[in-house]
Amino acid sequence: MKYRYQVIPELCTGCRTCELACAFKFARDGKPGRSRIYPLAHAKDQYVPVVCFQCDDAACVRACMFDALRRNEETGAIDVDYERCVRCEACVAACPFGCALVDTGFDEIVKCDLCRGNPVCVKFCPESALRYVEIKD
Amino acid sequence: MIIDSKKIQRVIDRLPPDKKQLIMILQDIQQEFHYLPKESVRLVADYLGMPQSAVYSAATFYKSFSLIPRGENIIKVCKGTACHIKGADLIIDQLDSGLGIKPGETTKDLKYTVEVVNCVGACAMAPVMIVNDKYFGEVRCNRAIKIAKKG
Amino acid sequence: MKIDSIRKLNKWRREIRTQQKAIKTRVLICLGPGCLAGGSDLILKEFRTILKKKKIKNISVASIKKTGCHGFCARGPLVIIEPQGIFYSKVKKIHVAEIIEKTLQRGEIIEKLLYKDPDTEKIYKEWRKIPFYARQQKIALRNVGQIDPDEITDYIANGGYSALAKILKGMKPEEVIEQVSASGLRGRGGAGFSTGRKWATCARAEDEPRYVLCNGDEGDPGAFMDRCIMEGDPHTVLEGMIICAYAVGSKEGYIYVREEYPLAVVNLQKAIDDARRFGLLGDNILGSDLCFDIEISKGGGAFVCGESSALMKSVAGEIGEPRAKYVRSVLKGLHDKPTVLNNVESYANIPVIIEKGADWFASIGTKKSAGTKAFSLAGKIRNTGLIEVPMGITLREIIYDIGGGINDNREFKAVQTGGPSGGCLPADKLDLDVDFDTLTENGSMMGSGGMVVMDDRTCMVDVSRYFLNFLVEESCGKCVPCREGLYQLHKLNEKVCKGKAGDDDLKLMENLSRTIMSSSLCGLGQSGPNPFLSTIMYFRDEYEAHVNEQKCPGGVCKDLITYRINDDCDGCMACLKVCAADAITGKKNEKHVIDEIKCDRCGACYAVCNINAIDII
Amino acid sequence: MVKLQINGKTVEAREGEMLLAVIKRQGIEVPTQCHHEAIEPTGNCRLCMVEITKKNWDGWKKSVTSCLYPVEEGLIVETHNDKLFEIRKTILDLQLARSPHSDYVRKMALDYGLEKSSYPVEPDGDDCIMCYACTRICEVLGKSAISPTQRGHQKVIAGPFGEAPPDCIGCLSCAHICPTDHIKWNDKGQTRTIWDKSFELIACSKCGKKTITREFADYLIEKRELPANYFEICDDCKRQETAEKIGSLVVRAREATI
Repeated sequence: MKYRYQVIPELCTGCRTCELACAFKFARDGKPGRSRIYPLAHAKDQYVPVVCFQCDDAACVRACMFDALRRNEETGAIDVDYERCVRCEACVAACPFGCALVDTGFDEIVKCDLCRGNPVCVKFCPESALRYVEIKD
Repeated sequence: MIIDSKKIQRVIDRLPPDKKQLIMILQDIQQEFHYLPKESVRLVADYLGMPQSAVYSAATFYKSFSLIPRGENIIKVCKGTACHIKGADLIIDQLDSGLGIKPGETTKDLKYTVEVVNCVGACAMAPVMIVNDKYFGEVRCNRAIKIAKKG
Repeated sequence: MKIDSIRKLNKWRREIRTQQKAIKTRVLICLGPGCLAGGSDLILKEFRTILKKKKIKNISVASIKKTGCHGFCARGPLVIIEPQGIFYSKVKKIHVAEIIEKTLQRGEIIEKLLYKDPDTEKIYKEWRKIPFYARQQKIALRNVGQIDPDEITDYIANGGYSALAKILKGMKPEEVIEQVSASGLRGRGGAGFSTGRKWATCARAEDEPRYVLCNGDEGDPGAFMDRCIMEGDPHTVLEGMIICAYAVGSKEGYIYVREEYPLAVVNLQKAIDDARRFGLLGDNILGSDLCFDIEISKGGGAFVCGESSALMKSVAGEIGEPRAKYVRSVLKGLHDKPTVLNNVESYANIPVIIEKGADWFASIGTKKSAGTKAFSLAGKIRNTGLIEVPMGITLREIIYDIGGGINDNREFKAVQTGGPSGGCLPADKLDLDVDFDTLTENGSMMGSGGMVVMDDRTCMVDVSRYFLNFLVEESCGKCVPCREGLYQLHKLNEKVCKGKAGDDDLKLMENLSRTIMSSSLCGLGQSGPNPFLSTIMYFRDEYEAHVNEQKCPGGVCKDLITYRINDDCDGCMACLKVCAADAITGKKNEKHVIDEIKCDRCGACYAVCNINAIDII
Repeated sequence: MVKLQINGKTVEAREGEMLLAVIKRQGIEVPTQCHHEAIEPTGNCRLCMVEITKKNWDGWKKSVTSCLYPVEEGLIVETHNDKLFEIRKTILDLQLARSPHSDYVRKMALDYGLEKSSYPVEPDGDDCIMCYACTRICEVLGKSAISPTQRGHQKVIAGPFGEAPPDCIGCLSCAHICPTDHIKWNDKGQTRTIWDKSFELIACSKCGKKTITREFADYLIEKRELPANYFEICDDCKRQETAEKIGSLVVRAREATI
C-alpha cells in the first residue's frame, strides 16, 4: 500500500501542535528531539507547515559524500543512515528548503522520515491540515 | 638553499606520469639533490595526479628518502645481523666521536651524513661501511673515521 | 637482430658456442659484493691493461671475464682460471702480472695464491675439490660466478632460454603448471607454499589482466642469495618469469628490487633491454603469440615490503602497508587483479625444472622439500659466503663441513636462520635437517636462507633485543599488536639487557608475544616475537643470569660488564687512541689502565687489542 | 545465500558480506574501534577478531578480523572465548599505555578489567589510536588531505609536512568520525580552524548565521553539480522563504477562484 503525505496550508492555524508532537516523537532519555516540521507564517495569521518534500532528485542526497541519505522503499521517504552519517552538515547547507536540520541537543543530523510510515504530526493536527492518504493506483 | 622548481621538474619529467613510478621518481630526485626538497612533494603530486598527502606519506614511509638536506658524503653503516654481532655499533660510536654526529644526522658543514642501513647484502665481509656507494668490508672500528673521510 | 623463431635461437646458440670454444683459457674475476669490496674491479682493469699492452699469443683480452659471486667470499677477491678450475684466492692487484706470466703463459701454478685448508693444511689447486664447494649442488646458482651477467650470449651458451623454447614449442600452459607442481618446488622466499599450486590458482582465476611479480626485496638481514642471483645471472630470473607468464596467461611483469641493491637494478635492466632487443621479451616472444614484458620496480627502503601485499602496494606507487589476505593475492593482488608473486630463487629454479623435468628435481632434497636451497653463510663462521645445497642437509654439515667451523676456533653457540621471523638454534640442534618444516617445528624457520653463526662472545638476550629493535623500526605501524606490542616487547627486552627486569617481566613478555603472534595483521608481526621466543626457549639460563644475577655471560650487555686491562698489556696504546670516552690512561710500553667510571663499555678497546690484554668481567 | 554457524547457531548471509555484518545482525556484541559503515574496513585495531574453523579443518582454528573476512559456506565462527578475550584485553592494555587519558580507550579497557596499563606509559603517547578512520573518510570525500605519515611507532596522522593540508576543505568529517576526539577544531566568529588551517565560514546572507566553509560549499557545488545559491542562506531562512513562496501561491490560488 502506498501513501501520500499531504499538506494543506489553507487549513493551518499555526498552533504548532505538529511541531510539539514531532519533537516528542524523537525524544530520548527525557530530552525532546528537534522537530522536523515548522508551521511558519507567511502573512498575518497565514501559515504554511514547512516539512521535507522527500524530493526525487534530492539536493541532500546529492550533497552527501558518504551515501548516508537513502530512499526508504516502503515509506518513500529519504532516511538518514546514522551508521554512515559523519555529521558534516553538507545536506543542511544544500537543502533548498532548509528541511535537513542539526539537532544540537543530540548533536546529530535529522530530517523527516514520515515516522517510518505513521506520521505523528498527521495524527495530532487538529485542523487535519496534514494528511497521509492512501494512493489507489 | 632553495632549489628552483624548474630543476626539480626536469628530473620528474624523466619518467612517465604513472602512479607506479612514484618511488622511482622520488629516488631520482633524491639522487639529484641528495634529499627531497619541500617543493618536490607538490610537483610530484601534480605530475602524477595524486594527493600531496599520499606523496608525503611515501616520502616519510620509505627510509631511503630524506626531507632534510644531507651531506655531500653519505656514510652508511650496515646494521644487519652479521654486522651487528661483528661490531657495527663500534663503528657508529667511532663516527659519533670523530664526526660528532649520530646516525640520521648531518654535520653542520653539510659535508657528512651518517646513516644506519638494515643489511645491504654484503654479510660475508661484515662489518660493512658504504661511503658514497663504495663498499668497505671487515672494517676495524679504529679505521672507521679514516674510511669515512677518505671515501 | 630479432630471434623470432626457435630455429633461429638454436642456430644463434651454436654460433656462440663455437665462438666461445675458440678461447682456450678463460679467466673469471668475481665481482660479487664481497670481492668487489676487496678491489676485484681494479684487478679486472689490471688484467685488461697488461694484456692490451703485451699482446700475448693465444691469450686475448676476450678471455678475461667478470662474473657474479663465485661463493667463497671469505677468500675473496677470487680469480678462477678455467677450464683447469685453478682457484686463486686473496688476490691483489700486484699479483696480476705474475698470474699472466706464470699461469696463463707458462701454465705454472702460483702456490701462495692457492687455498690451504686451515685444519688439514691441504692445498687445493682445483676449486671443485675444496670442501666449501665439493658438497654443493647448484641449480638456482648454476650460472652465478660462471657467466658474465651483462652478456646474454654467455647465458645462451649455457643453455639459456632453451626451457622457454621447449614450452613454446610443445607444452600447453596446464602442462607447464603440472610440471612445476610435480617437481615439488616450494616458495624459496621462506613461506614454502607450493609454487605449482599458486600458479594453478592464478591460472584458473577469471579476472583479467594477470600479473607476474618477482620478490627481490630480500629484507632479511644476513641474506644475500637473491642479490647474487639478480646481479650474477639476471636472465634466469627473466626466463623463469616468462615461463610463469605463459603458464598463467599474463602480459605484464614486475621485478621488485630493494633500494639497497643498485647493482642488481643495473644488471637486471641490462638483461631486460637485451632480452627485448633479441625478441625474448615484449610482443611475440620467439615468434610465438606470447606477449609479456617486464619492468623493474624499485623499493624505497622498507623491510615490510617483502610481505606480498605490501610489495604490491609499493609496486602500485603506494606506501607498503600490508592488507589482510583473506582473499589471496593469486585472486586479488596487484591492482586487485590475479597476481603470482614468487621469490627470485624460485624463478631461478624454473628453467632447470622445465629443462630436466619434474622427476629429476623431485629426486633431489627430501620428499616434502624438493630440490636445493641457497644459503648465505655469515657471522662468526670461517667460510662466509654463498652456497647451494640439497634440502635435508644438516646444520652441522653446512656450518662445519662447508662453513669451516667457527672463527679463531671459538665455541659455537647458536645459528640464526629465517631473519627477524626466524629463530636461534643451539648446539644440540645442529643435527637437524635443513628444510621447510623441521626448523619450523623447532621454533626457528629456514626462511629465505640467511644463516648467521654466533659464538660464545654473543649474548642471546642482546640478539633478541637487536631483532626486536629491527622490527620496531621496520613495522609499518598500521596495526596495534605490532606497532605497540613490539615496541613494548622491545622496551622490556632492553630492561632485561640492563639487568633491571624481574621474572614477572619475562612472563609478561611471553604473554605479550602470544597476542602479537595471534593478532597481528601480517607476517612481520605474526613472526616478530620468534627471535625472542626461540632465544628464551633455548637460552633461558642467559635470561635468568641477566634477571637474577645481573650478569651477561656473552659479555655484551653494556650495563652488566666491565672492561679491565690485564698484565699481558704491552702498552701499544691502540686502545687509548680508540677510546671515545678518554677513559684509558698509560704511557708507551707501560701497562694501561681503564677508568671504570668514565668507561661507557662501548667495547672498542677490546676489539682493537690484538693480544687479548683486556678481560670482560 | 551462504549458510554458516555463529556461536553454535546456523545463520544465513549474502555472498560477499563480511562476517562482522552478520555477527551484528545476530545482536552479538563484538568490540570494534576502526570500523565505520561509511569507510572501507582495513583491520587496524584487531579487536573484532573471531575464531573460525570448518568441519574439514579437523580441529585447526584460525583467528581473523571479522570486519574483513568474507562469509563462506560451512564456516564455524566463535565470537567469544578465552583466546579472543586475551587478544582484546592485551590490545586495550597496549592502547592504555599509549593513550592513558582517552576516556574512549579507558571505558573499553574497563570491560576487560583493566584500570591501568601493565606497560609503562609511553612518553610520546597521545589519544590517536591510529584507526585511520579520519584518513579513510577524507579519501571517500575525494580529497585525501591528511594521511598516515612516518612509519612504525612514530606514525602520525597529518597533512604534508605536518602543516596546513593544502587539500583540506574544513568539512570536519575527520573530527566527527574520530572515535577518541583527538582531532581538535574550533569555530570562532567567522573562521574555522582545523589542522592549523583556517577557513572562512559562509554567513547567511539574510541572518548572518554561520553554515559550512566556503571551500566545502564550492567543492559540493562543483563535484555534485549543486546550484551555488542553495549555499548562500542558512536553513532557518530557507524554511521561512519556503513558507513565503508557498504562501504566495496559496494567496494567488485563492484570488483566482474568487
